[in-house]
Amino acid sequence: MGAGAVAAGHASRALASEGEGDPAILKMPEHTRGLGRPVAENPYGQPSKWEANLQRRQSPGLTRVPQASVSFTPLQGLFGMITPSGLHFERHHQGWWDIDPSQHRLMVHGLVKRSRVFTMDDLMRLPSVSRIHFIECGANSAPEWGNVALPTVQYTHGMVSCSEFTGVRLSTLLEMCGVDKKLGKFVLAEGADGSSMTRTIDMERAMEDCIVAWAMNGEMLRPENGYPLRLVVPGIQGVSWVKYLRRLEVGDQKWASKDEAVHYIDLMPDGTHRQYTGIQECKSVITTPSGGQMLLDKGYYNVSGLAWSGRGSIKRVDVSVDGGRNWRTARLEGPVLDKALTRFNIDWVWDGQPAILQSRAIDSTGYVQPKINQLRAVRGTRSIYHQNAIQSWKVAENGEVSNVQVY
Amino acid sequence: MGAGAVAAGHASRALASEGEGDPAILKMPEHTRGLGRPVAENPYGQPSKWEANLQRRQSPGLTRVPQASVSFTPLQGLFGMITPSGLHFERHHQGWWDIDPSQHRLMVHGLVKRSRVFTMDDLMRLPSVSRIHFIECGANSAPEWGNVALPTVQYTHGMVSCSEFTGVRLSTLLEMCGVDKKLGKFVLAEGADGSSMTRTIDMERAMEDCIVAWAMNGEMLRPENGYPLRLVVPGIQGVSWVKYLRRLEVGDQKWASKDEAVHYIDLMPDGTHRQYTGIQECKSVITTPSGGQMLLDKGYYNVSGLAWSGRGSIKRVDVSVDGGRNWRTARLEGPVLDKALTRFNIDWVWDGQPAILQSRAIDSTGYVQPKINQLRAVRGTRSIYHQNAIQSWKVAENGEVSNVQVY
Amino acid sequence: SQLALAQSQPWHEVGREATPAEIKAWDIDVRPDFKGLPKGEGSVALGEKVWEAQCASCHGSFGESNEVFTPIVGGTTKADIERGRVKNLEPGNTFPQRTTLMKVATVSTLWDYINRAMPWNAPKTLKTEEVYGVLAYILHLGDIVPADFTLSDQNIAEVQKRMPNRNGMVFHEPLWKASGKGDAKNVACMKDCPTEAQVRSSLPDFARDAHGNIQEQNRVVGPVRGADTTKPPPK
Amino acid sequence: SQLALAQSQPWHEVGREATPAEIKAWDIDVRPDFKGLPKGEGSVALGEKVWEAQCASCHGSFGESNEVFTPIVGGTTKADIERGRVKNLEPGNTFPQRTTLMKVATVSTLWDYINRAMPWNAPKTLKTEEVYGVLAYILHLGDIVPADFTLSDQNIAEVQKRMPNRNGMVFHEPLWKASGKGDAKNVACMKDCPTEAQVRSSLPDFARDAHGNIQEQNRVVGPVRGADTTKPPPK
Ligand code: HEC
Ligand code: HEC
Ligand SMILES: [Ca+2]
Ligand SMILES: [Ca+2]
Ligand SMILES: [Ca+2]
Ligand SMILES: [Ca+2]
Ligand SMILES: [Ca+2]
Ligand SMILES: [Ca+2]
Ligand SMILES: [Co+2]
Ligand SMILES: [Co+2]
Repeated sequence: MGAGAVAAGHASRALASEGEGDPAILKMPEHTRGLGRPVAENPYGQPSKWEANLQRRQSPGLTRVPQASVSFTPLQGLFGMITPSGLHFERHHQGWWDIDPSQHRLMVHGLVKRSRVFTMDDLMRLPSVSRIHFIECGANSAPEWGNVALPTVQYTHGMVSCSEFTGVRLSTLLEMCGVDKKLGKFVLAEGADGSSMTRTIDMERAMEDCIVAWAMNGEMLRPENGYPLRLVVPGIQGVSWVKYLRRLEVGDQKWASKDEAVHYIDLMPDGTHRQYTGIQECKSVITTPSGGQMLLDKGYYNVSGLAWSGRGSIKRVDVSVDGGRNWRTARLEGPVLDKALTRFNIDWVWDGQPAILQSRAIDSTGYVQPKINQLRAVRGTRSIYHQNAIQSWKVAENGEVSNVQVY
Repeated sequence: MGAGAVAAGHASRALASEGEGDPAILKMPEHTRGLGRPVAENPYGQPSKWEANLQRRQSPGLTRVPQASVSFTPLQGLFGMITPSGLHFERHHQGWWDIDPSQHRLMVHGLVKRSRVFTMDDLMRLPSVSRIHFIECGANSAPEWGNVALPTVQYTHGMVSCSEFTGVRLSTLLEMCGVDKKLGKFVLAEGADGSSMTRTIDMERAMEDCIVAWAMNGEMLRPENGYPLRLVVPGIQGVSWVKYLRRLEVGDQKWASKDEAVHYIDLMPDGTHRQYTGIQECKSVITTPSGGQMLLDKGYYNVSGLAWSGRGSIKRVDVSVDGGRNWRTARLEGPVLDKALTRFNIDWVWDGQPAILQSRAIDSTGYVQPKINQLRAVRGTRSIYHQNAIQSWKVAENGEVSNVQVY
Repeated sequence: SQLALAQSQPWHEVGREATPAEIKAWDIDVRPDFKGLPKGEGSVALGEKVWEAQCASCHGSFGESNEVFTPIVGGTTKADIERGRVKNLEPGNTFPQRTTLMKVATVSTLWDYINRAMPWNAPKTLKTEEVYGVLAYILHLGDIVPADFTLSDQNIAEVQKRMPNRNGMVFHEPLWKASGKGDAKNVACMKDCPTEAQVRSSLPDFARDAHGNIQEQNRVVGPVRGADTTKPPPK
Repeated sequence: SQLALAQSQPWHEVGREATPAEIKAWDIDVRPDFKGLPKGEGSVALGEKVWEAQCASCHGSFGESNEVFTPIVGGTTKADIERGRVKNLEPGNTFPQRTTLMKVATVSTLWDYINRAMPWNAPKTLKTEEVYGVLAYILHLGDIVPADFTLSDQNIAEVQKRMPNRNGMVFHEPLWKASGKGDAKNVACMKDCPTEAQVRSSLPDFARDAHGNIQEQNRVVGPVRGADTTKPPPK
């Protein structure tokens, strides 16, 4: 998996002093007695070497080739609402590229008065907006429609990230081109990579809050996330956020592209598929403590997690420590934004007994995140996409946390 | 300066098609005809190679040794409000370290009922908050109290960054230790590095919004920014945001530490120094276009910049293109947060004539960012710190932008 | 008017008109109504040659390979072709895979996708007749067209009428529009809520370290550590 | 009570009591009122030895070096010591540097800082008497104490009364408290505002590429490029 992992058992925890006191205090460390390293040694900075365990990882067996695959964000070790760009999840269908931005073009055509070509120079001159939004793969949590399959939150929920995006509103571009507002009901977005990913966006949404973005978290997009241009479709599954965006066509029908007609379709119990189910509905997950982690001790914990909704903002998150019988409302860390991750925190005192932790988010439309059995009652267990059920983590007596389903 | 710079003159701009059309469109690029790179090739992702020009840089001659120095954030190429952590400015007094977090301790003592020691394990268990705040070095823009000295916004304003910080509120820690609220008027914060930076924080502020933070932009702090623990003192100059935080002492007097008694003191025209001037007052700067940049063409531009205030949030930003005679109000990109950077944007059509661009921020207290002559009228030209004057950029007829003072 | 635009949207002139040749070069998508489909044709025989040379290494000679991707062909029947619904998708059926032909409702999707993205390692290198041909071959493997068939822009609409799952798609608007309502219902009960007592599913033992040792995927400090999953799970 | 705390602040017991030895090990700060100053003494003569061995390489034999940092000594006079204000900080004076002794009001600051941070490449290695001594030597270089002086915790308060800039500090509360008001005043004029016509200061020609070629410090695309500052500035 690349970078070397740092091994450290929980035995290494240095809690109490012995005798006179803690050697880490009484014996001055090298860094208190020496001269450190110069500024700009890293012109572009890196995380601490002690953080090497937190990295993007593949889920073995999930896909067969690494260029049509996924790497997952290590949510178990992250904080706040912003996802570090270096740990943003990846989903490629035909590999990623580092495209020369001076050679990249965006074409807008179809049901418009004037078809237009834009260079990056052109686009970056246009009136821009900056917005914080989550992006979630439609297949996030997919392996668990039926039974528990995955050990940690990195693999169960790690295809979601949240970043500040900067770009020009899609509506600005469409208006510049004289979009036909009567006949033009849909926009096709197409990428420049080998897969030339194509996705249909409905016009209402296109005119509302989509962004043709070049920047993510203050700098240009990362190559893995579509450098130099990506469509941001707030609230909609990641596959619609077309990377390496090169073309926008306005049309009067949906396109039924491969990833709208063979994948990203949801198999229902009756054998039909729901097509064009883009919305990422309200969802939440506790990230600390979560599957595969060990509580070090009884006593107080700050239980922390993330909540989001593709239909608006998070209104409330409740947390249960008894498998859903009783709930308390968590603190939300602001700013609580539209279609953005929201960090929640709640106090918990662990008495050393087995416990089952769950979080349940409610969004601004009043929708309550469902239990897995409630989802299954409508959609069965085979629909792959849009699995937004309440996640349960079981805490064993020895402090180990594991993935379970309870409802 | 480390990474190799990418050379590209503005001559390389590919604007128009010739004949049939643009070869970048008619000739399919390699990335449209091939298979790209696998997921998790970079377990921790990096910016595009095309972005190598944007890096932290030193200002030659500013300091004499690189471990007691500064590297500046390339604001001329950034977007939105979040600063990428890899480009966060650096200010070290005795070099930076990558400290083993399992050996790091925080001690709280002095006028408290119980002196306490915390491991990182302990701290990270405590109730945490996540907040987006700017940090600005008190000496940002210092070289320009008198005359123009620096070519670009990286060097004039590049000691400001904005990140999401996660940690435990300082008030939580102080309350746990039974802080003496009557006698305890100040808190000393001390770092674990060689300089063991010490700064006095007043109790009112300590109890209000300070954070003992371990995370920045979703991951642990970077080593250059104090891994594994840093004090966040919203609105106050960066030197008070003690890195490698190891000790908090509650006391009844200010400490007059070296960086409160020899530096970070403001020389006034009468020869006295103002001591303990921590607040970073309301300030703004246009980042695009800015010094050292070339406009490629006449016509429309989205003039973009940043505004912030150590006393609250940004209420309004006005922009002038005629050296301050006439002003228009810019759009603010939300969320507009307390003591955080706020991105502003405004439309401008350049007619090819010389122009002088300025921005002027107003904060929630009603304070209006001053002109440099208004600042000088009170403080003279020798006070080094807290230079928050309106910045002027001159656009020459050939499109080149340069740093000037006009008032 | 242009003048009014120049004032209210002064960025209106940024960019430039696309040339017809440029639009032609990039406007490659093919829609379900076959808008965008170039004129042309290709036989099953030609397709078989293309397939063996350029596709079979990944997808298997009969589109059945599971090596690089789920199989393209398989799981459909004559009855499905009649009905336009694939029986193997219905409850109770145990066909092990969901192949492409079982799912896809629109033949245009395949034409478009093969043309834009296949072969995977050399996308957009097929000639138009090769795309017709190889698609004809795939359709033939699924018994949708006969061995001597030549697929063309003229007859593709007829072929569409034989797609095994052509009636299998439902447009569920509430999950397309932001203003829609979710289909699953929960209530925000706070106290003594109805729950089943027992754990209904737990991580299978074999999955415990199938993703590596989780200890090495967690921070070395903090309120928790990664569990050493090389050791057996707790009771 | 503890019970109430345990309920309202259940995290109250996280962490542990610090031991006296631990506090002693880390509580090294020395305040202006000399709280924290350890007992001890050191002579100018001892200090000179320490200085020559461990400080002069960076700060110069007389604390005058500009090599790694602004000079520590210089710019103060007997009259300053009398008055407690440094003349060279006042308007009209042209002393080229602001040395440490010109600025610092509190002798505790120097004791504390030398003890915690110097020598720069080996901080916290000086013995207490060495800190007293080397500080005595610095003060002697500034004519604040005589050559035969021994600085100690007993007489340091007397020395404080001779610090050349001891009356030079002003506490300006509005820039310490978030609730304070700024001292510079501007108004948010929007139209025909009073301005001077001409540019009052421009980037000097020598500064144009003193930071390297700015072209290489800007993105290769976007609304602007970096100017090639190896070429002369525009007229
Ligand atoms: C080097 C391997 C490789 C070769 C050669 C190749 N393919 Fe593929 N094919 C793939 C992969 C991998 C995918 C899945 C891509 C993705 O995840 O989007 C795929 C997907 C497909 C699909 C869509 C299947 C689905 O259910 O999504 C079709 C149809 C297809 N290929 C046809 C072809 C044809 C026709 C050729 C030859 C002209 C070809 N392939 C050559 C690897 C290959
Ligand atoms: C290897 C170089 C080096 C050595 C040796 C060294 N210093 Fe320093 N000294 C510095 C630097 C660099 C600074 C500025 C540090 C900063 O920016 O915070 C400094 C700062 C100081 C200051 C504060 C000056 C001011 O105005 O901030 C004093 C006092 C001082 N040194 C005294 C000493 C003494 C006493 C010794 C020997 C015991 C010593 N130094 C040895 C490099 C050195
Ligand atoms: Ca797919
Ligand atoms: Ca300093
Ligand atoms: Ca143009
Ligand atoms: Ca088309
Ligand atoms: Ca404890
Ligand atoms: Ca003390
Ligand atoms: Co969907
Ligand atoms: Co100050």
